[in-house]
Amino acid sequence: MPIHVLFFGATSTVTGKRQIDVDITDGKRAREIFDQLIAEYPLLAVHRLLFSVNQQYATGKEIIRDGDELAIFTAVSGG
Amino acid sequence: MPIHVLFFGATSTVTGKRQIDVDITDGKRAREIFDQLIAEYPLLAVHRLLFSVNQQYATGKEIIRDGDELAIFTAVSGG
Amino acid sequence: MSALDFLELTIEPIDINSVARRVVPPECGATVTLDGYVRQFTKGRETLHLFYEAYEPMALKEMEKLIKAAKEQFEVSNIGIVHRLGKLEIGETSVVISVTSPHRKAAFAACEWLIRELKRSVPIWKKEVYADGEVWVEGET
Amino acid sequence: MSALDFLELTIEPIDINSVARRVVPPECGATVTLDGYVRQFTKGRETLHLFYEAYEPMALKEMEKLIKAAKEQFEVSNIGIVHRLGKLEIGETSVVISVTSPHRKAAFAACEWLIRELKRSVPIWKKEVYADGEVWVEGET
Repeated sequence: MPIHVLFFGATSTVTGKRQIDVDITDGKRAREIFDQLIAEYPLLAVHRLLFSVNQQYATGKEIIRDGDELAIFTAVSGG
Repeated sequence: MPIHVLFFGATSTVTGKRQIDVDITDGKRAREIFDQLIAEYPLLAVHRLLFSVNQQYATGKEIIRDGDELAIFTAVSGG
Repeated sequence: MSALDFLELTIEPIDINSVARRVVPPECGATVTLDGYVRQFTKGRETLHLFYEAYEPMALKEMEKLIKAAKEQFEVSNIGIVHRLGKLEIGETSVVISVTSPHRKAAFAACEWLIRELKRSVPIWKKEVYADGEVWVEGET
Repeated sequence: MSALDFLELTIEPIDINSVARRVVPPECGATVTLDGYVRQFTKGRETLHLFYEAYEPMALKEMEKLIKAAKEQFEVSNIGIVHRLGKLEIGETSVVISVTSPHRKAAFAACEWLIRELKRSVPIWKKEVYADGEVWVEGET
Protein backbone atom coordinates (compact mmCIF):
# COMPACT_ATOMS: atom_id res chain seq x y z
CA MET A 1 0.00 0.00 0.00
CA PRO A 2 1.28 3.47 -0.87
CA ILE A 3 2.14 6.16 1.66
CA HIS A 4 3.68 9.59 1.16
CA VAL A 5 6.79 10.92 2.87
CA LEU A 6 7.57 14.63 2.67
CA PHE A 7 10.90 16.42 3.15
CA PHE A 8 11.48 20.09 3.91
CA GLY A 9 14.46 22.42 4.17
CA ALA A 10 17.63 20.50 4.98
CA THR A 11 16.03 17.05 4.62
CA SER A 12 14.80 18.01 1.18
CA THR A 13 18.31 19.15 0.22
CA VAL A 14 19.88 15.96 1.58
CA THR A 15 17.48 13.60 -0.17
CA GLY A 16 17.16 15.74 -3.27
CA LYS A 17 13.41 15.21 -3.00
CA ARG A 18 10.33 17.06 -1.74
CA GLN A 19 8.25 13.91 -1.56
CA ILE A 20 8.61 10.18 -2.05
CA ASP A 21 5.92 7.59 -2.25
CA VAL A 22 6.74 4.35 -0.48
CA ASP A 23 4.98 1.06 -0.81
CA ILE A 24 4.70 -0.68 2.56
CA THR A 25 2.85 -3.56 4.11
CA ASP A 26 -0.15 -2.57 6.20
CA GLY A 27 0.21 -2.22 9.98
CA LYS A 28 3.83 -1.05 10.11
CA ARG A 29 4.82 1.41 12.78
CA ALA A 30 6.05 4.85 11.75
CA ARG A 31 9.45 4.24 13.38
CA GLU A 32 10.20 1.35 10.99
CA ILE A 33 9.47 3.49 7.97
CA PHE A 34 11.52 6.40 9.21
CA ASP A 35 14.46 4.08 10.03
CA GLN A 36 14.25 2.53 6.58
CA LEU A 37 14.43 5.95 4.94
CA ILE A 38 17.35 7.03 7.12
CA ALA A 39 19.15 3.85 6.03
CA GLU A 40 18.38 4.75 2.43
CA TYR A 41 19.53 8.38 2.81
CA PRO A 42 22.28 8.13 5.45
CA LEU A 43 23.03 11.86 5.29
CA LEU A 44 19.70 12.42 7.06
CA ALA A 45 21.27 10.99 10.22
CA VAL A 46 23.69 13.92 10.37
CA HIS A 47 20.75 16.11 11.38
CA ARG A 48 18.60 16.26 14.47
CA LEU A 49 15.38 14.97 12.98
CA LEU A 50 11.74 15.42 13.79
CA PHE A 51 8.96 13.27 12.42
CA SER A 52 5.30 13.71 11.73
CA VAL A 53 2.40 11.48 10.76
CA ASN A 54 -0.62 13.11 9.19
CA GLN A 55 0.61 16.58 10.14
CA GLN A 56 1.04 15.78 13.84
CA TYR A 57 4.37 15.29 15.58
CA ALA A 58 5.02 11.57 15.72
CA THR A 59 6.39 9.36 18.49
CA GLY A 60 7.20 6.59 16.03
CA LYS A 61 4.63 4.23 17.54
CA GLU A 62 1.87 5.25 15.12
CA ILE A 63 0.51 2.44 12.98
CA ILE A 64 0.64 3.54 9.37
CA ARG A 65 -2.36 3.10 7.10
CA ASP A 66 -2.96 3.40 3.39
CA GLY A 67 -2.50 6.96 2.16
CA ASP A 68 -0.96 8.34 5.37
CA GLU A 69 1.24 11.41 5.04
CA LEU A 70 4.56 11.19 6.88
CA ALA A 71 7.30 13.81 7.02
CA ILE A 72 10.92 13.96 8.10
CA PHE A 73 12.45 17.34 8.89
CA THR A 74 15.06 19.04 11.02
CA ALA A 75 14.42 21.02 14.19
CA VAL A 76 12.35 24.01 13.12
CA SER A 77 13.82 27.49 12.68
CA GLY A 78 10.92 29.84 11.96
CA GLY A 79 10.31 33.12 13.73
CA MET B 1 9.65 89.34 40.59
CA PRO B 2 7.42 87.48 38.11
CA ILE B 3 7.11 83.73 37.85
CA HIS B 4 4.84 81.59 35.69
CA VAL B 5 2.48 78.88 36.89
CA LEU B 6 0.97 76.50 34.37
CA PHE B 7 -2.16 74.34 34.64
CA PHE B 8 -3.11 71.30 32.57
CA GLY B 9 -6.10 69.04 32.20
CA ALA B 10 -8.24 69.05 35.34
CA THR B 11 -6.27 71.85 37.06
CA SER B 12 -6.77 74.02 34.01
CA THR B 13 -10.52 73.31 34.07
CA VAL B 14 -10.73 74.04 37.81
CA THR B 15 -8.83 77.34 37.65
CA GLY B 16 -10.23 78.32 34.26
CA LYS B 17 -6.65 79.20 33.28
CA ARG B 18 -3.79 77.66 31.31
CA GLN B 19 -1.22 79.94 32.90
CA ILE B 20 -1.00 82.65 35.54
CA ASP B 21 1.85 84.99 36.24
CA VAL B 22 2.49 85.58 39.93
CA ASP B 23 4.61 88.29 41.47
CA ILE B 24 6.58 86.95 44.44
CA THR B 25 9.45 88.01 46.62
CA ASP B 26 12.76 86.39 45.76
CA GLY B 27 13.88 83.27 47.66
CA LYS B 28 10.47 81.76 48.36
CA ARG B 29 10.17 78.00 48.38
CA ALA B 30 7.95 76.30 45.79
CA ARG B 31 5.72 74.84 48.51
CA GLU B 32 4.66 78.32 49.66
CA ILE B 33 3.65 79.35 46.17
CA PHE B 34 1.75 76.14 45.53
CA ASP B 35 -0.07 76.47 48.88
CA GLN B 36 -0.99 80.06 48.10
CA LEU B 37 -2.50 79.04 44.76
CA ILE B 38 -4.43 76.16 46.32
CA ALA B 39 -5.84 78.66 48.83
CA GLU B 40 -6.82 80.91 45.93
CA TYR B 41 -8.39 78.06 43.92
CA PRO B 42 -9.72 75.74 46.63
CA LEU B 43 -11.22 73.32 44.09
CA LEU B 44 -7.63 72.30 43.27
CA ALA B 45 -7.46 70.57 46.65
CA VAL B 46 -10.15 68.11 45.54
CA HIS B 47 -7.56 66.52 43.29
CA ARG B 48 -4.42 64.53 43.94
CA LEU B 49 -1.89 67.10 42.81
CA LEU B 50 1.59 66.91 41.39
CA PHE B 51 3.95 69.85 41.12
CA SER B 52 6.86 70.80 38.94
CA VAL B 53 9.48 73.51 38.88
CA ASN B 54 11.22 74.22 35.60
CA GLN B 55 9.80 71.04 34.05
CA GLN B 56 11.07 68.73 36.79
CA TYR B 57 8.90 67.09 39.44
CA ALA B 58 9.14 69.27 42.56
CA THR B 59 9.50 68.35 46.23
CA GLY B 60 8.34 71.81 47.28
CA LYS B 61 11.70 72.71 48.78
CA GLU B 62 12.97 74.37 45.62
CA ILE B 63 13.90 78.03 45.99
CA ILE B 64 12.09 79.97 43.30
CA ARG B 65 13.94 82.50 41.16
CA ASP B 66 12.92 85.18 38.72
CA GLY B 67 11.28 83.72 35.61
CA ASP B 68 10.94 80.17 36.95
CA GLU B 69 8.21 78.01 35.42
CA LEU B 70 6.03 76.17 37.92
CA ALA B 71 3.13 73.84 37.18
CA ILE B 72 0.30 72.22 39.11
CA PHE B 73 -1.40 69.18 37.68
CA THR B 74 -3.21 66.00 38.60
CA ALA B 75 -1.77 62.51 38.57
CA VAL B 76 -0.95 61.80 34.95
CA SER B 77 -3.12 59.60 32.72
CA GLY B 78 -1.28 59.21 29.44
CA GLY B 79 -0.67 55.92 27.68
CA MET C 1 20.28 58.14 23.80
CA SER C 2 21.64 56.39 20.72
CA ALA C 3 21.03 57.56 17.16
CA LEU C 4 18.14 55.11 16.83
CA ASP C 5 16.35 56.07 20.05
CA PHE C 6 13.59 58.59 19.65
CA LEU C 7 10.71 60.19 21.43
CA GLU C 8 7.94 62.25 19.95
CA LEU C 9 4.67 63.90 20.72
CA THR C 10 2.45 64.20 17.69
CA ILE C 11 -1.04 65.27 16.77
CA GLU C 12 -0.89 63.13 13.63
CA PRO C 13 -2.06 59.48 13.51
CA ILE C 14 0.64 57.04 14.58
CA ASP C 15 1.71 54.21 12.29
CA ILE C 16 2.87 51.33 14.51
CA ASN C 17 4.86 49.79 11.70
CA SER C 18 7.01 52.84 11.21
CA VAL C 19 7.69 53.19 14.94
CA ALA C 20 8.70 49.54 15.23
CA ARG C 21 10.96 49.83 12.22
CA ARG C 22 12.80 52.99 13.27
CA VAL C 23 14.45 51.31 16.25
CA VAL C 24 15.89 48.40 14.31
CA PRO C 25 19.69 48.11 14.27
CA PRO C 26 21.39 45.73 11.82
CA GLU C 27 22.45 43.26 14.53
CA CYS C 28 19.04 42.81 16.18
CA GLY C 29 16.36 40.43 15.11
CA ALA C 30 13.28 41.18 17.21
CA THR C 31 11.23 44.14 18.30
CA VAL C 32 8.62 44.21 21.01
CA THR C 33 5.95 46.85 20.59
CA LEU C 34 3.24 47.95 22.96
CA ASP C 35 0.46 49.98 21.49
CA GLY C 36 -2.36 51.57 23.41
CA TYR C 37 -5.47 52.81 21.71
CA VAL C 38 -8.79 54.40 22.41
CA ARG C 39 -11.19 51.96 24.03
CA GLN C 40 -14.83 52.10 23.10
CA PHE C 41 -15.95 51.01 26.57
CA THR C 42 -14.40 51.78 29.93
CA LYS C 43 -16.15 50.14 32.88
CA GLY C 44 -19.22 49.69 30.70
CA ARG C 45 -19.49 53.35 29.75
CA GLU C 46 -19.22 54.25 26.08
CA THR C 47 -16.48 56.69 25.12
CA LEU C 48 -17.20 58.83 22.05
CA HIS C 49 -13.67 60.05 21.72
CA LEU C 50 -10.62 61.00 23.75
CA PHE C 51 -8.54 64.09 24.05
CA TYR C 52 -4.89 63.98 25.19
CA GLU C 53 -3.05 67.01 26.51
CA ALA C 54 0.62 67.17 27.51
CA TYR C 55 2.93 69.49 29.35
CA GLU C 56 5.00 69.06 26.24
CA PRO C 57 8.55 70.12 27.16
CA MET C 58 8.36 68.28 30.49
CA ALA C 59 6.76 65.22 28.85
CA LEU C 60 9.62 65.02 26.38
CA LYS C 61 12.16 65.30 29.22
CA GLU C 62 10.41 62.56 31.20
CA MET C 63 10.25 60.29 28.15
CA GLU C 64 13.95 60.81 27.59
CA LYS C 65 14.63 59.93 31.25
CA LEU C 66 12.62 56.72 30.83
CA ILE C 67 14.61 55.71 27.77
CA LYS C 68 17.88 56.34 29.60
CA ALA C 69 16.73 54.44 32.70
CA ALA C 70 15.48 51.50 30.61
CA LYS C 71 18.77 51.27 28.77
CA GLU C 72 20.62 51.17 32.09
CA GLN C 73 18.37 48.46 33.54
CA PHE C 74 17.77 46.23 30.55
CA GLU C 75 20.06 44.96 27.80
CA VAL C 76 18.25 46.62 24.95
CA SER C 77 19.54 48.22 21.79
CA ASN C 78 17.03 50.92 20.94
CA ILE C 79 13.79 52.36 22.18
CA GLY C 80 11.18 54.45 20.43
CA ILE C 81 8.24 56.12 22.16
CA VAL C 82 5.55 58.09 20.35
CA HIS C 83 2.52 59.52 22.12
CA ARG C 84 -0.40 61.05 20.30
CA LEU C 85 -1.98 64.32 21.48
CA GLY C 86 -5.23 66.11 20.66
CA LYS C 87 -8.50 64.47 19.71
CA LEU C 88 -8.49 60.72 19.11
CA GLU C 89 -11.31 58.66 17.69
CA ILE C 90 -12.19 55.16 18.95
CA GLY C 91 -9.56 52.64 17.88
CA GLU C 92 -6.86 55.20 17.15
CA THR C 93 -3.42 54.60 18.59
CA SER C 94 -2.56 56.78 21.58
CA VAL C 95 0.89 55.46 22.35
CA VAL C 96 3.47 53.18 20.79
CA ILE C 97 6.59 51.92 22.56
CA SER C 98 9.00 49.79 20.54
CA VAL C 99 12.09 48.13 21.97
CA THR C 100 14.75 46.14 20.13
CA SER C 101 17.26 43.94 21.84
CA PRO C 102 19.68 41.16 21.01
CA HIS C 103 17.66 38.88 23.31
CA ARG C 104 13.88 38.93 23.20
CA LYS C 105 13.49 38.59 26.96
CA ALA C 106 15.05 41.98 27.67
CA ALA C 107 12.87 43.67 25.04
CA PHE C 108 9.69 42.27 26.61
CA ALA C 109 10.79 43.29 30.10
CA ALA C 110 11.87 46.78 29.04
CA CYS C 111 8.72 47.45 27.03
CA GLU C 112 6.53 46.39 29.95
CA TRP C 113 8.52 48.57 32.34
CA LEU C 114 8.39 51.56 29.98
CA ILE C 115 4.62 51.60 29.56
CA ARG C 116 4.11 51.25 33.32
CA GLU C 117 6.52 54.12 34.07
CA LEU C 118 5.16 56.28 31.25
CA LYS C 119 1.71 56.01 32.79
CA ARG C 120 3.14 57.03 36.15
CA SER C 121 5.48 59.85 35.31
CA VAL C 122 5.03 61.45 31.90
CA PRO C 123 2.85 64.58 32.21
CA ILE C 124 0.10 63.72 29.74
CA TRP C 125 -3.60 63.70 30.58
CA LYS C 126 -6.52 62.00 28.96
CA LYS C 127 -10.03 63.42 28.76
CA GLU C 128 -12.79 60.92 28.08
CA VAL C 129 -15.76 62.36 26.23
CA TYR C 130 -19.10 60.62 26.71
CA ALA C 131 -22.54 61.32 25.25
CA ASP C 132 -23.47 63.04 28.53
CA GLY C 133 -20.28 64.79 29.57
CA GLU C 134 -16.52 64.57 29.81
CA VAL C 135 -13.97 63.69 32.48
CA TRP C 136 -10.26 64.33 32.85
CA VAL C 137 -8.91 60.96 33.91
CA GLU C 138 -6.61 61.05 36.92
CA GLY C 139 -3.83 58.52 37.29
CA GLU C 140 -2.96 56.36 40.25
CA THR C 141 0.37 58.11 40.98
CA MET D 1 -10.40 30.43 18.49
CA SER D 2 -12.52 33.58 18.72
CA ALA D 3 -13.66 35.57 15.71
CA LEU D 4 -10.72 37.95 16.19
CA ASP D 5 -8.01 35.30 16.45
CA PHE D 6 -6.21 34.51 13.25
CA LEU D 7 -3.22 32.75 11.84
CA GLU D 8 -1.74 33.08 8.40
CA LEU D 9 1.15 32.11 6.25
CA THR D 10 1.83 34.61 3.52
CA ILE D 11 4.35 35.30 0.82
CA GLU D 12 3.37 38.98 0.79
CA PRO D 13 5.09 41.63 2.95
CA ILE D 14 3.58 41.86 6.43
CA ASP D 15 2.24 45.14 7.76
CA ILE D 16 2.69 45.10 11.54
CA ASN D 17 0.07 47.78 12.00
CA SER D 18 -2.65 45.78 10.35
CA VAL D 19 -1.80 42.65 12.35
CA ALA D 20 -1.86 44.57 15.63
CA ARG D 21 -5.18 46.16 14.72
CA ARG D 22 -7.01 43.01 13.68
CA VAL D 23 -6.93 41.54 17.19
CA VAL D 24 -8.44 44.57 18.89
CA PRO D 25 -11.78 44.03 20.62
CA PRO D 26 -13.83 47.05 21.78
CA GLU D 27 -13.18 46.41 25.48
CA CYS D 28 -9.39 46.12 25.33
CA GLY D 29 -6.93 48.94 25.47
CA ALA D 30 -3.50 47.53 24.73
CA THR D 31 -1.83 45.23 22.28
CA VAL D 32 1.61 43.69 22.62
CA THR D 33 3.30 42.83 19.35
CA LEU D 34 6.45 40.90 18.68
CA ASP D 35 7.95 41.26 15.28
CA GLY D 36 10.92 39.37 13.97
CA TYR D 37 12.79 40.46 10.90
CA VAL D 38 15.71 39.58 8.75
CA ARG D 39 19.00 40.39 10.45
CA GLN D 40 21.82 41.73 8.41
CA PHE D 41 24.43 40.09 10.61
CA THR D 42 24.27 36.79 12.48
CA LYS D 43 27.34 35.98 14.55
CA GLY D 44 29.30 38.51 12.49
CA ARG D 45 28.43 36.92 9.14
CA GLU D 46 26.52 39.01 6.64
CA THR D 47 23.23 37.64 5.39
CA LEU D 48 22.20 38.69 1.87
CA HIS D 49 18.67 37.45 2.21
CA LEU D 50 16.57 34.72 3.81
CA PHE D 51 14.24 32.10 2.50
CA TYR D 52 11.48 30.61 4.66
CA GLU D 53 9.78 27.33 3.89
CA ALA D 54 6.90 25.73 5.79
CA TYR D 55 5.13 22.44 5.99
CA GLU D 56 2.09 24.60 5.47
CA PRO D 57 -0.91 22.53 6.63
CA MET D 58 0.97 21.29 9.70
CA ALA D 59 2.33 24.79 10.45
CA LEU D 60 -1.20 26.17 10.45
CA LYS D 61 -2.36 23.38 12.78
CA GLU D 62 0.55 24.01 15.15
CA MET D 63 -0.11 27.76 15.14
CA GLU D 64 -3.74 27.11 15.96
CA LYS D 65 -2.68 24.84 18.84
CA LEU D 66 -0.44 27.60 20.17
CA ILE D 67 -3.26 30.12 20.10
CA LYS D 68 -5.55 27.72 21.94
CA ALA D 69 -2.90 26.87 24.53
CA ALA D 70 -2.05 30.55 25.09
CA LYS D 71 -5.69 31.41 25.62
CA GLU D 72 -5.97 28.64 28.21
CA GLN D 73 -2.84 29.74 30.09
CA PHE D 74 -3.09 33.52 29.91
CA GLU D 75 -5.99 35.92 30.31
CA VAL D 76 -5.86 37.32 26.84
CA SER D 77 -8.60 38.39 24.47
CA ASN D 78 -7.24 37.79 21.01
CA ILE D 79 -4.14 36.58 19.28
CA GLY D 80 -2.92 37.07 15.74
CA ILE D 81 0.06 35.29 14.22
CA VAL D 82 1.35 35.90 10.72
CA HIS D 83 4.48 34.26 9.36
CA ARG D 84 6.04 35.21 6.06
CA LEU D 85 7.30 32.57 3.64
CA GLY D 86 9.51 32.67 0.55
CA LYS D 87 12.36 35.08 -0.05
CA LEU D 88 12.85 37.93 2.42
CA GLU D 89 15.20 40.85 2.06
CA ILE D 90 17.17 42.32 4.96
CA GLY D 91 14.89 44.21 7.34
CA GLU D 92 11.69 42.60 6.13
CA THR D 93 9.32 41.23 8.73
CA SER D 94 9.34 37.44 9.04
CA VAL D 95 6.83 37.04 11.84
CA VAL D 96 4.34 39.14 13.75
CA ILE D 97 2.53 38.01 16.88
CA SER D 98 -0.03 40.40 18.37
CA VAL D 99 -1.88 39.80 21.61
CA THR D 100 -4.60 41.90 23.19
CA SER D 101 -5.73 41.53 26.76
CA PRO D 102 -7.69 43.45 29.37
CA HIS D 103 -4.49 43.62 31.46
CA ARG D 104 -1.17 44.41 29.85
CA LYS D 105 0.78 41.91 31.93
CA ALA D 106 -0.99 38.90 30.41
CA ALA D 107 -0.45 40.21 26.88
CA PHE D 108 3.29 40.57 27.47
CA ALA D 109 3.53 37.10 29.03
CA ALA D 110 1.45 35.44 26.30
CA CYS D 111 3.33 37.14 23.46
CA GLU D 112 6.69 36.08 24.90
CA TRP D 113 5.44 32.51 25.38
CA LEU D 114 4.02 32.37 21.84
CA ILE D 115 7.19 33.40 20.06
CA ARG D 116 9.23 30.94 22.12
CA GLU D 117 6.86 28.07 21.37
CA LEU D 118 6.48 29.05 17.71
CA LYS D 119 10.24 28.76 17.31
CA ARG D 120 10.13 25.34 18.94
CA SER D 121 7.15 23.69 17.35
CA VAL D 122 5.84 25.29 14.16
CA PRO D 123 7.32 23.49 11.12
CA ILE D 124 8.92 26.41 9.33
CA TRP D 125 12.57 26.54 8.29
CA LYS D 126 14.85 29.42 7.50
CA LYS D 127 17.62 29.35 4.93
CA GLU D 128 20.30 32.01 5.31
CA VAL D 129 21.91 33.05 2.06
CA TYR D 130 25.44 34.47 2.26
CA ALA D 131 27.79 35.76 -0.43
CA ASP D 132 29.61 32.41 -0.33
CA GLY D 133 26.84 29.91 0.22
CA GLU D 134 23.63 29.11 2.01
CA VAL D 135 22.59 27.21 5.12
CA TRP D 136 19.31 25.77 6.34
CA VAL D 137 19.20 26.88 9.95
CA GLU D 138 18.36 24.14 12.42
CA GLY D 139 16.52 24.94 15.62
CA GLU D 140 17.33 23.96 19.17
CA THR D 141 14.31 21.64 19.59
